[in-house]
Amino acid sequence: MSAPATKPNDRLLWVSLVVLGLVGLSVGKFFRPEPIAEAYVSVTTEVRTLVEEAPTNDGSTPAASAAAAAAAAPATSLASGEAAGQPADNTKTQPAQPKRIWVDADDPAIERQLKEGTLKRVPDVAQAVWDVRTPIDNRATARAQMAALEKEAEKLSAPTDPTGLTKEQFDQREAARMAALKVVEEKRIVSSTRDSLGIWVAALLTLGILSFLVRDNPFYKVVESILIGVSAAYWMLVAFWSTLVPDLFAKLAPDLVRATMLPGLAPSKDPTQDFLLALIPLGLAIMLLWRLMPKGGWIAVWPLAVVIGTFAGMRLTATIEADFMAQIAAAIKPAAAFTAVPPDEAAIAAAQAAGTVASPGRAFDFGGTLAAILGLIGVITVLIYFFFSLEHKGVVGKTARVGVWFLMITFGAAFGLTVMGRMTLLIGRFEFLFGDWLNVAK
Amino acid sequence: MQPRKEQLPPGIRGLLVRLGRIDRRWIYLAVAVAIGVPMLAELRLPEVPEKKARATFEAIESIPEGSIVLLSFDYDPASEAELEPMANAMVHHCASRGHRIVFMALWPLGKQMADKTIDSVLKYYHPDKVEGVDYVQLGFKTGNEGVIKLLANSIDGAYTTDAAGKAISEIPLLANVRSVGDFKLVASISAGYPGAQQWVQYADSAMPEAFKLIGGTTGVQSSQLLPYFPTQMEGMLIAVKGAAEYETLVTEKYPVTESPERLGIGRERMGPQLVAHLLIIALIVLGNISMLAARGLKGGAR
Amino acid sequence: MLQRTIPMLILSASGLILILAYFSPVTVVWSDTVVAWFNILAGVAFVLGAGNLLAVNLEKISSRRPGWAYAAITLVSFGAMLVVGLGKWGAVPNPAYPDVHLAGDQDSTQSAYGWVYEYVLSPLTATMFAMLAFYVASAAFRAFRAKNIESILLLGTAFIILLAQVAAGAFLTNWIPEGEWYSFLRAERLKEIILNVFQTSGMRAILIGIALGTAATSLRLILGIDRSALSKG
Amino acid sequence: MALVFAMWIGTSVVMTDAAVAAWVTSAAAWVTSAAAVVAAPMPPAAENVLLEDVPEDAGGALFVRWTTPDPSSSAGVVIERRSTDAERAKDPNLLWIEVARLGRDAVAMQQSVHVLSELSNAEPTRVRVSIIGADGELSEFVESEPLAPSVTIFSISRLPLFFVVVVVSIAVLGWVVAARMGASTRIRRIAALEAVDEAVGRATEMGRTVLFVPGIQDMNDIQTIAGITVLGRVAKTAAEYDARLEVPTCRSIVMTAAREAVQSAHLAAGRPETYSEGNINYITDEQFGYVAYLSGQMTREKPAACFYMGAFYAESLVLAENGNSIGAIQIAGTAEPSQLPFFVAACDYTLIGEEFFAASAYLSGERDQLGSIKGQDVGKALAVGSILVGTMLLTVGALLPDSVVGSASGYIGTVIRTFFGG
Repeated sequence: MSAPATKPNDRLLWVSLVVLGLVGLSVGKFFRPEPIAEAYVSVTTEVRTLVEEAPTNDGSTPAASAAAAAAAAPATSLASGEAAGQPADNTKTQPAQPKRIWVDADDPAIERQLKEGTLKRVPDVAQAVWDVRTPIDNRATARAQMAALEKEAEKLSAPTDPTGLTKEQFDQREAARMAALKVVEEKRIVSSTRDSLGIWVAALLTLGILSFLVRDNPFYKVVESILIGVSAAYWMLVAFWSTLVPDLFAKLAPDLVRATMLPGLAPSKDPTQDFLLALIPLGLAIMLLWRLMPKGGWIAVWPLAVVIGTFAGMRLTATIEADFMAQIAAAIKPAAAFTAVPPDEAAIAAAQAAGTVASPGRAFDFGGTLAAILGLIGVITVLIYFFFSLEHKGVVGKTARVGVWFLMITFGAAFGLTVMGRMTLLIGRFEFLFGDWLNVAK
Repeated sequence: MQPRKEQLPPGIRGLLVRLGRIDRRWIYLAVAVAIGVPMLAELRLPEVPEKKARATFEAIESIPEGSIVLLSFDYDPASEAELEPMANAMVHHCASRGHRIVFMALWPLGKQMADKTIDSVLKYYHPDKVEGVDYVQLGFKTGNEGVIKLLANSIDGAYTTDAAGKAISEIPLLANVRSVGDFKLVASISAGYPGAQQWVQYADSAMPEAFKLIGGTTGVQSSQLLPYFPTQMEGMLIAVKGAAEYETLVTEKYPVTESPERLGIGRERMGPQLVAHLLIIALIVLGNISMLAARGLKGGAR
Repeated sequence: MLQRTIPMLILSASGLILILAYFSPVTVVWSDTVVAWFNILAGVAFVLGAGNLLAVNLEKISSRRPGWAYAAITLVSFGAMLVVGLGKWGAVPNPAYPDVHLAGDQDSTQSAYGWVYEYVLSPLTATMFAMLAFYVASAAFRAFRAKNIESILLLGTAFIILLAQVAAGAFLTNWIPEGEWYSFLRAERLKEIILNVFQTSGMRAILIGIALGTAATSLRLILGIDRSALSKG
Repeated sequence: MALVFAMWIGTSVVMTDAAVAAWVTSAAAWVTSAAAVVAAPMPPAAENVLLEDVPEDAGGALFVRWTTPDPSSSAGVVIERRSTDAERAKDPNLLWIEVARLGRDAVAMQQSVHVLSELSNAEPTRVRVSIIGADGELSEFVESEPLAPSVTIFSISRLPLFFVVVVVSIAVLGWVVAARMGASTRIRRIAALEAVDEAVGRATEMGRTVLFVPGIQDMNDIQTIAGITVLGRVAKTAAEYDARLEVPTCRSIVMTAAREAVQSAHLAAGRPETYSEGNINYITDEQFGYVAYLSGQMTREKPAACFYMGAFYAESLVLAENGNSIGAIQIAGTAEPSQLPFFVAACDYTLIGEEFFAASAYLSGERDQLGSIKGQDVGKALAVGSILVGTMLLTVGALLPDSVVGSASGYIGTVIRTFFGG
């Protein structure tokens, strides 16, 4: 590949940057002698059992939903009556064979259901041991959590003091303690090579982009190429998983999709209609892709026409309602402002005489009025500036000029407001470089 | 007639003029220093909440405890640094107030953003909250404002399952939520299109009285959202400044004991901001001085 | 006919339908359907994009154009990401349906896809965005020169807002007492005034203009006055 | 008798496990209360249960309203609806279907309301409501009058919008017709548009390329469409000057449209042979991937003229600063208010908001399109007029609050504002 010939002063710049970096790093390490780019994950071990629900008399499968809820969340989701309170029409769906799902064996809700018989264990299927890994983005937090876990375990490992407790009270507490201890022991926090490596990669890529500020260079070109390739693929994947699968494939071949990709997919009320409706976008898409064919590429204009037409229609009403009309309405307000002031003695006396309560007087609010008038002038003059039929000469020209002034103030303000956001972004990246990667800052 | 500039010794003026044409890479270096040094020095400043932050806080306080609120994460990692602080504070606020939270995203990467906040705030400070009952993560849906239009008619029109692939009909929290109108409050934390503006256009204008709308925005968005506050948007948080103020309000009322820094990111980031802003102000001044000097060279300011 | 008139008719028809649908609750579901269609269309259109991406880069490589190696890098990263993403490599099984591999969740960094997202894509995009911090500075330095009234207003406002945005503004103007006629000079008050009086009105007018522009453009398209969008027609 | 009543509840409810539970508990409650009168008392039944149509919808939905006599002792509410004939045809003893079982917050206030959806519009719906007591026992059911959801064909609340849409449309159409009849279509000069030819020409002289960026949104954004139409004109000029025009796009569909536009521009310029698809490419949907490519490309290719026409976000300043650093003529046009400041500050020419939409029409030079621009002005006149009049009336109202004139004009002003949705 052709690396650009770097001019000497550039080489100087490069060297000085690298030297600066190394010096800064070593200084930072002198104060925070902790390893670079360390990442932690918390691992929770769960024992899961395969269960299937016993079919209920009307074929509704509330247990399935309840169990699914339990699999995703702790028991309380069942304890609260809401889980059971599904609208009836949702429970009318009749599955072909009883649904089989893996559930957390230690979940009391599941245990209850196993007792009740709404769920039953699938025979001769061994229990599976699961590791649920959740990355901890902040290393300080990781340490804190580690410490907390140790303290917890320590506390729980001490047996309950039996004094002043009846037998069963004591047993209850002991049981609770053992349960809690089990939970604590199931959770551990370990350092993750995968994520540590990731931090290194991310840091190098970050530096690659920043190097563009010095000049265009091979390092940047490489990073740029990676970014383009990965992001293009990423967006195609997003479209595939979050649109094509649920909104197209799921309609065209629901059973296949449910079997392969979306087991949780709810059965449609009218599969045939969904299928037919899904054919239309499919047809449009094929027309669009027809461009790849040697002949008849013009057909691709038809879907374009649909897209442009529909969204032109949508935008027309939406923008007139939410911007045109709403903004006009917001602009219509009195150009004179008053502030309420307590009624004076005379008024109060008069009111008391009449046996009523004195209404508060009001004072002319100069600032408010001025603001209102300025606001009015602003809106009008800027609108005048936008008039296309009128050449910017004479009175119109002068008014439009005032309009331009308002525009400039508007833009200046927007610019000023933006700086903070932009700086924040850089701060975020620096926090990553200095904190997550080099570990010389919090 | 000689302009006053002529009194300036030519050497200095030449310097000033050259300053005006300085290689922009020196400016870049200055920015890097202005951000990096105070950050490493951990410079902190107090924050005084302004009207918009207070309005936001009040909006969430005013709705009855246990209301269902919709938080739409309409941003991606590119704006994370700016919007994460307010997202964290808002989730902590809603959870502490006892509201039930529905998370969704109009930006594809918004889901990951929401997940991050759920892990670092909701699950961390509120371990008692149960997924499906106290909160639910609907995830991302393509379609920009189209999704909002769908939600305005019916939830299941837009989402058939939640992010975990669980059917909407099986989620207790959503059992009685028919459309976006059934939320007491909708907050869009947005970095652009689609975002708070689309929520105003397609949800709020469709049913203005149904719910309160809050817009958490980046600085650049704020200017075009300001006209919507407070009539169409009851609350508004602008960039890290707004987040820092809001953080102050939230943590005053609902303080957290361990690792409070997660609800202090905004305030933490205001220190480097100060220096950076001063730098830019200095740059503007320098630029103009050198321009005047240059005019002086060319003989008088026109 | 097929290339010119019919697309025009399709455009107008679909436009009018959508306009009417907005006024009738009965037809509101139509607009929703159409929105859903577009998303699918856009999703499938990625085939075009991918095709073009491959074509361009392969051409660069085969013809050994300068920088062809970078094209190769693009292709490799593209292909790799696509494969792991479609196959959900290392995805965390769905607790309820662990035996259905594709139902797994690949957002966490345990899956290849999630890892690439977390440690390649998001740092890259975030950094690219963060470059703006530098560009904002250089733009302010270069463009904010007081050449005429307009530019003076532009940079003056930016100047005040910049001060008011941070503690510096308060520090400089806190000596001004509250409740006096001149206390509007306090930085935070000035900022409020600029934002609520000047910027709000300016923005309002801009929005009204944009709304009209959008509406008129939509009309031009729907009525077939502006056909350049369907250039073939 | 009590037991019988309980049995009746049980059978009449659809057999969800919830209903079964309800049946068991209530049955138990009844048995005990039958045996020993001092058991958990049945909570007071709901009062004035009534159905109400959800206004301005496509039907299928009804409000259920009821009052809870004693919220403090109520844990929730069960709502059941009478099964439709079709449902009874399927299952004869399916009389009532539980449609909602709401928690405490549904009965927290005395006046409560709940929305029922997916109802039949043809057949009147009947519901009954039962309060759940603190201990989970059900009160007696209270039935509502039957009501069928009504379908709204035209939503009255959007009448003002309809009116405005019609006015704007007529204004635009009217001017188009007028233009055809020969009315003047003179439009004020827009500097940015007059600079287009100059910029392309300069690129040709310097033998450098022209870069056109159609924004980062898809074809469903009107701005992108406007950008593409401008591209058509730029491409035509480029074809005439025989300058090389590069159009990297952020969306596949935009790439397709851009190719259409450029190709037909070459045809129009009579140079179909000079058109090459290779200059119009899809890069990536990722905003910043796209920007990374553009920044690199600009510093390497050094285009002499850069056009940014479409929907732009954060990338605006990146592009403008890079373009400036390579000394290109930059012409921007966008309707993203948030990005205008950066384009205005860093570009040579900027089309501000509405100007950008006018541009495509302006550049086309067709009488029809120029006419439609004048139509926009009518809309602005409407805006200016209503704002001025409304403000004036409200001001008078505010100044003379006690006089008839004042209150009258204040009232009219408010009416105008409400018309626009304020």
